[in-house]
Amino acid sequence: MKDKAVSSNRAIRQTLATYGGLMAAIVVLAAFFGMFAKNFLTTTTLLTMANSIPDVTVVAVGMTLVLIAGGIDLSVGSVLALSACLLGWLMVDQKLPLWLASSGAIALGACCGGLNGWLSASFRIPAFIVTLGMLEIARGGAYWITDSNTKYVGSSLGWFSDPIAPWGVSASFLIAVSIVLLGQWLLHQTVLGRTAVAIGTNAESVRMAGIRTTRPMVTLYAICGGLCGLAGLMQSSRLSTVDPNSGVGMELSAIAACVIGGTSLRGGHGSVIRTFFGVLVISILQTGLAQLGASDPIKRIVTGGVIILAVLLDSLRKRSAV
Amino acid sequence: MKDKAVSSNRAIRQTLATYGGLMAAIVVLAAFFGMFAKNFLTTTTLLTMANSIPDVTVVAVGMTLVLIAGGIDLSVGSVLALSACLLGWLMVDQKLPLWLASSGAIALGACCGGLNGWLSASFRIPAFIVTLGMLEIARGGAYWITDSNTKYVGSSLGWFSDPIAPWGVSASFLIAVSIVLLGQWLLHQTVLGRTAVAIGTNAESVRMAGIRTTRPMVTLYAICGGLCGLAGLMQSSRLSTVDPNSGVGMELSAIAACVIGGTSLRGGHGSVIRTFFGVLVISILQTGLAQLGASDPIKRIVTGGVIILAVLLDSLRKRSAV
Amino acid sequence: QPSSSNAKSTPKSSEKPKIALVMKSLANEFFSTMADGAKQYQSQNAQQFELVVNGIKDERDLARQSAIVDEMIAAKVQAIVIAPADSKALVPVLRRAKQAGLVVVNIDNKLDDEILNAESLSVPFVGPNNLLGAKSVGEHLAKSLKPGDQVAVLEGIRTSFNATQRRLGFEQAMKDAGIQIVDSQSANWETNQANSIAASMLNAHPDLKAILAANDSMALGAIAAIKAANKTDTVQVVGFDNISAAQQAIGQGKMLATADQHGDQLAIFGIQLAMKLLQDPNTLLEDRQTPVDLITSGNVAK
Amino acid sequence: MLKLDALTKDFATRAVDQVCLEFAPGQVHALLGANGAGKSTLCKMIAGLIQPTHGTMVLAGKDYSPKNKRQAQRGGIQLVQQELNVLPTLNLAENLFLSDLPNRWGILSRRAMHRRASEILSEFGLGHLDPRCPASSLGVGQQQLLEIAANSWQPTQVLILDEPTAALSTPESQRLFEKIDRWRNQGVAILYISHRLAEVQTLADRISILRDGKLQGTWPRGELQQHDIVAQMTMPASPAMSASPAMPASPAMPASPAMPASPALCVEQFALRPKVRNVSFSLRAGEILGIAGLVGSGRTELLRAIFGADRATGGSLRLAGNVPRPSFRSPNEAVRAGLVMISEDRKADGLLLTESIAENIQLPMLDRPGLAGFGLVRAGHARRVAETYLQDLAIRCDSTDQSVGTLSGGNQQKVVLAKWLERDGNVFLLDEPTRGIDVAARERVHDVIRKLAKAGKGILLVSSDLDELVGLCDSIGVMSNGRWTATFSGPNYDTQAILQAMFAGYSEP
Ligand SMILES: Nc1ncnc2c1ncn2[C@@H]1O[C@H](COP(=O)(O)OP(=O)(O)OP(=O)(O)O)[C@@H](O)[C@H]1O
Ligand SMILES: Nc1ncnc2c1ncn2[C@@H]1O[C@H](COP(=O)(O)OP(=O)(O)OP(=O)(O)O)[C@@H](O)[C@H]1O
Ligand SMILES: [Mg+2]
Ligand SMILES: [Mg+2]
Repeated sequence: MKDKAVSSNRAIRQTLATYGGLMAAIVVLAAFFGMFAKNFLTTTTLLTMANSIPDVTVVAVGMTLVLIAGGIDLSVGSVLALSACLLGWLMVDQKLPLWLASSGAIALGACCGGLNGWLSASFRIPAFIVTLGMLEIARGGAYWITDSNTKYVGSSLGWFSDPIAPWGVSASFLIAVSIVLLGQWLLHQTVLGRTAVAIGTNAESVRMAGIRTTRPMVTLYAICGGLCGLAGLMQSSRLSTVDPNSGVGMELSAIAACVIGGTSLRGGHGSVIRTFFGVLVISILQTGLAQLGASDPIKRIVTGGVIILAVLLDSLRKRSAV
Repeated sequence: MKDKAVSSNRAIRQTLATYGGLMAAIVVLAAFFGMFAKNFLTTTTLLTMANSIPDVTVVAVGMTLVLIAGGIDLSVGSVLALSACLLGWLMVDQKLPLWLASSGAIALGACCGGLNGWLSASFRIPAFIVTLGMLEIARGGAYWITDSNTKYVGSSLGWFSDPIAPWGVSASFLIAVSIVLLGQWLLHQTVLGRTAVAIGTNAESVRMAGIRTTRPMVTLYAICGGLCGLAGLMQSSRLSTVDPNSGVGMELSAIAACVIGGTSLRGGHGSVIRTFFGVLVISILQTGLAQLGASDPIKRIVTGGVIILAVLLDSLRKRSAV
Repeated sequence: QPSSSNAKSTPKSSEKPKIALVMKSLANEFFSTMADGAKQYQSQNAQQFELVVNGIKDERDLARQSAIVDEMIAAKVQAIVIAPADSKALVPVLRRAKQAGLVVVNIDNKLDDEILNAESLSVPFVGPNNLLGAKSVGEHLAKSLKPGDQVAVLEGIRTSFNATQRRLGFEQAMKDAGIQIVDSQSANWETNQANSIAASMLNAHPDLKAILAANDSMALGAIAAIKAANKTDTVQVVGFDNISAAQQAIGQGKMLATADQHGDQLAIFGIQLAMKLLQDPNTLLEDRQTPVDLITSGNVAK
Repeated sequence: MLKLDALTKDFATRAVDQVCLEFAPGQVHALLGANGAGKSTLCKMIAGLIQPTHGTMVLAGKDYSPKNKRQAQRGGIQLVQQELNVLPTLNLAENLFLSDLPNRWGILSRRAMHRRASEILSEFGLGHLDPRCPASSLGVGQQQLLEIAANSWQPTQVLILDEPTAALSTPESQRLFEKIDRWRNQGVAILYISHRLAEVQTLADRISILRDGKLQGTWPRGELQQHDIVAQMTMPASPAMSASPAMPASPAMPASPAMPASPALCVEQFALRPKVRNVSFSLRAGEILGIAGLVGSGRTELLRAIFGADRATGGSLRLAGNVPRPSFRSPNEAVRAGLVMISEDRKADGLLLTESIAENIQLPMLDRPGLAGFGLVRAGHARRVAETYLQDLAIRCDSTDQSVGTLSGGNQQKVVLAKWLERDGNVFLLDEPTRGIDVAARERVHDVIRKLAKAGKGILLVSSDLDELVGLCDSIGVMSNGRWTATFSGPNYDTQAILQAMFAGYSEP
């Protein structure tokens, strides 16, 4: 009954237990690069980093939701490209207003995602295959829409990724952060989120509890797809270009961010906020190595090593804490 | 007690039940391309195909074993490249005899695999992360060995992939087929194989039964890595070149072959022979589309669609059979 | 606005300027040669400037390349020499670089003039003309073929500007010589993909007389496919880039020709131009075309 | 033979507290205690699955501190766990020999293995099964037998059986007791855990009782009466238990004599080939209809088919006041039509083991509109609901946030019950609802079932414990080999006739 003090103390301890390992990894990395790369620990670098992660972040949030429900979405990169290409086509060739074009792009992403979810949940096909198929199909669609050309969309989208005056961060970044928070909230406070966790933990128990599993799965995949669409928008705005090749290999980096953040590929476990930390780890690593001008083999080897190390430390820390 | 006749009848029915769906898919695809692509159903084309799949096949066998044990290996493509590069370096720069150089390459692959297995099994780090790290590290290593240069190794390796006179298939192909059979045998008739299935089904139960899981996991990953090394040898021999960029994205096609063949990503289920059929589906599709001269968007869309369809049909057929 | 704060920090004559070389991919021999050339040049002129070299993993990852440029701005380099992975998508970020007061030089792959105009930006270009280079390779090939012969093209990644230029170059040369292109597919610059696609081409078109590959890696794949099909004597291969493995193949007569863009010199030209601009910001911005040489068995380095 | 000295294990709270015990060869030592008393935890420490916080063990005069199950096995100690650990993808033989697959240079000796497996299986009453068939085709009862066989075919010195009979019906249990007798005569020290006091009293040479992790004492056979045992297990007991009104004084009080006549569920010619054949019966509102049968008789399959968990291959069913309809296509349909089913295998399809108690109880409510407003969950509400069940069912736990997987077996079963009681319905399908639940709590559960019946629900109760059926049901149907072979009406049953009916289906062609 030492109430408040104890409970706030416990809250801090719990926060540390949840995020401590990752935060430590981030701090260590930042300190290291700060020491060896000139101008790494400057506001400009940090802002640059902040403004370059929104797309990955948003995709990783969608991926986290899908993974937690026991699924997987390999098509994120392609769907991102497809949405972006549709956006470009609607804006440049059809001259639609921005808001209409972007809603169209996001809606297309959500449809692709929903289709993924519907096929895998209602026909019980492994999500890996369905989304691998979608990876190819959406990429093909992106080439088809753009005729395999990058398309310049000009600066009409620019406001989205331009730094906002007083803070220096872009609207994209703010949106991405709110989506992280929203995702965490969705996971914990909504029926959909709890159902997702339950399905990921034991789909058979959920089915036997009389809960439908198809509809929530479709919704989750649709959310993931929609977020890919949004990420496509963010990326196009940053590059002022839509590119049918964008997002190649993004599935791996998004899943990596999730897994670094502790989301299990077998479903049932995960946290959107921790995924965000995972994104940060990867992006600090990339930026730091680029600023050092490390050679490509070294970059590769260090990236691989650090990813393993980060997760290793996190798991050792957790084990010793228990 | 109608003995023999009944039992052979049953054997046939069981074989059909196991392989029927995939075989049907292959026949349909082959018939389709035979109709529309020039010179598709000719011995030359079939032999070309047979001689171009050994590397993927061998990698997919390794992947199947790892997946069945509940793991995953994303590093296959990179390890393939690394082994091939070592091979090139040993042969061209160190002038070692072929047998020594190739043993070295395969051993290096097995080491990389074993390291994957050891890290993920004994520290309980998700295999996804460990092998993603290895993907980067091995690729970096490959660049480092070759200085990012493609290296021409000439025809000293050629006998490996040259067609053998009377049959027209290469030694590589025969080796790959025997590895498929060996893999299936390993899975069903050896302690290691059954332990793999058990671990993939429920690692916790296996641990509770007093069985060590680290050693078999390390062995399985090492086998997978060694097979990647062998695949590197096969590819180098086929292309007379070692290329640090080879095998990019191979993890996805290998896993796709496994999953098309019905191996579960959650572990515990799978068949090496069905994986081989999965490889065939993918390779017929690719060859057929290339012979049709289909445009890139169409290639992508059709590939994606057919992959989904093949698995969909297989699952519908299985459901109706039960 | 970061631009204003950065503008102040441009060349202080006391300090060595730092130049960032941003490339498409260090995983490719052409670019690694380019990087090596640049590094060597830097070590010979170590007192004049510092060099940071960066490339992306995958030639298609425009977002990453653009992020690298941003990161280089943040790292306060004074000049960026860039081989853009895309001729359009990199323009906006380069505009930001210019606004931040950096010197920007474009090498290898020319930025799109239209977009440069739209972003009201002028960036000097130093680099080869891929179209002409490919055309000269094609013309060399045409000499050993008859009009009406069938050939096939292995293209690079479709979206890449260089891939398009080289394909157009090949096509023009073939058209001029009256040779028929019966098949043209993309093998994404990769040896193994090129191998299987070339094999399919050989099966689908038994009368094929030559394969024109948009880079040497793909040419090597085609050579292996031809050998497997036992057509070494009837089907010829040309490539582009002059990587060492291709030189060996030409030396052994397995390949007819390739084109050398002098990658190692390319970056140096870019750096020299950047240095000149740093010393005298009013240097006239002029594109500079670098030579592309045809390499055949006659002049291949042994 | 094996001596425990001040053995202690701490989780969030202390599960086993300074236990000192001694096991003698050739004796059956029963360990009793309420759910969550720490029995399984004690066994796991002895078998090396978990390490004690402190305390020591001495085995045959030597210090004994196993780091894992393998070491324990080398010391001659075998444990049959309460939870099933059968691997469904392996076949029966492989499951039997998993820890030591017969092989030569790593290659399985299949023929020898299958021969040996057949022998062992028939010793445990599974002789009719092919050792090559996958374990996934076994029901829970059969899995339990397989699990016992897998852990006891090797010669051992100490054999620990943690609730081996919870999923077995009378004849199978009888066979196990014979087996235990034989082990006893071979000089094996047996640690036996069960909540069925009757069998403990006939079987055990000595009885130890645990309460809240503390050893209450050890008594030789016959010294304790049933009510003494219950008193020792529960008396000053956990606050949750003593807080609520005492256990019912008169346990067996068969339901009210005047039955409402309206049927709640009519099942016509139901079939799920090949496990269930043409079953018809009708269940009145307010009736408790028991189903007896041997392990593998198809009771579980019948319930699953009615609930839509498996698609029935034939037959129809009719719910109160409705026209006959084909079987449900999914549990979702069934639940919305007012059916509720407590499934038998809580680990596989009942619980979300890594989730909290509150989360589990809330699960069936998730897609019920109105209860979760605007698609939001009300965590506070869920926790409050869960807390009322902690009281009502005497669930022993640290808090409603504890993950279900760390609860004791009996408490897990109570969570399964709570979840469906909260969901509510008109027809309750209960498959072994008291599996692993201790004596006192079992009465509570029985009370709950009676209350449900009083409230006009139809209750279909499958249980392997014939006494339970006899004490609780208005009538008892018997299934045998997939057929409904007889129906008896209460309250006075002829148990001999019921047992006979359980075997009836197997003699017919
Ligand atoms: N891994 C764990 N983490 C936390 N608490 C645990 C864990 N395992 C067991 N407990 C707690 O220890 C106590 C004793 O559990 P145990 O399984 O030994 O009970 P039991 O006597 O076997 O009960 P039952 O008759 O229900 O099987 C319980 O309160 C349980 O919640
Ligand atoms: N998934 C399954 N696939 C095929 N057969 C099954 C499956 N599950 C159970 N069976 C078979 O169904 C029969 C009934 O199983 P089970 O032992 O669960 O019956 P039961 O009457 O519920 O007995 P108990 O409840 O005592 O275990 C068994 O013969 C078993 O082989
Ligand atoms: Mg217990
Ligand atoms: Mg049952």
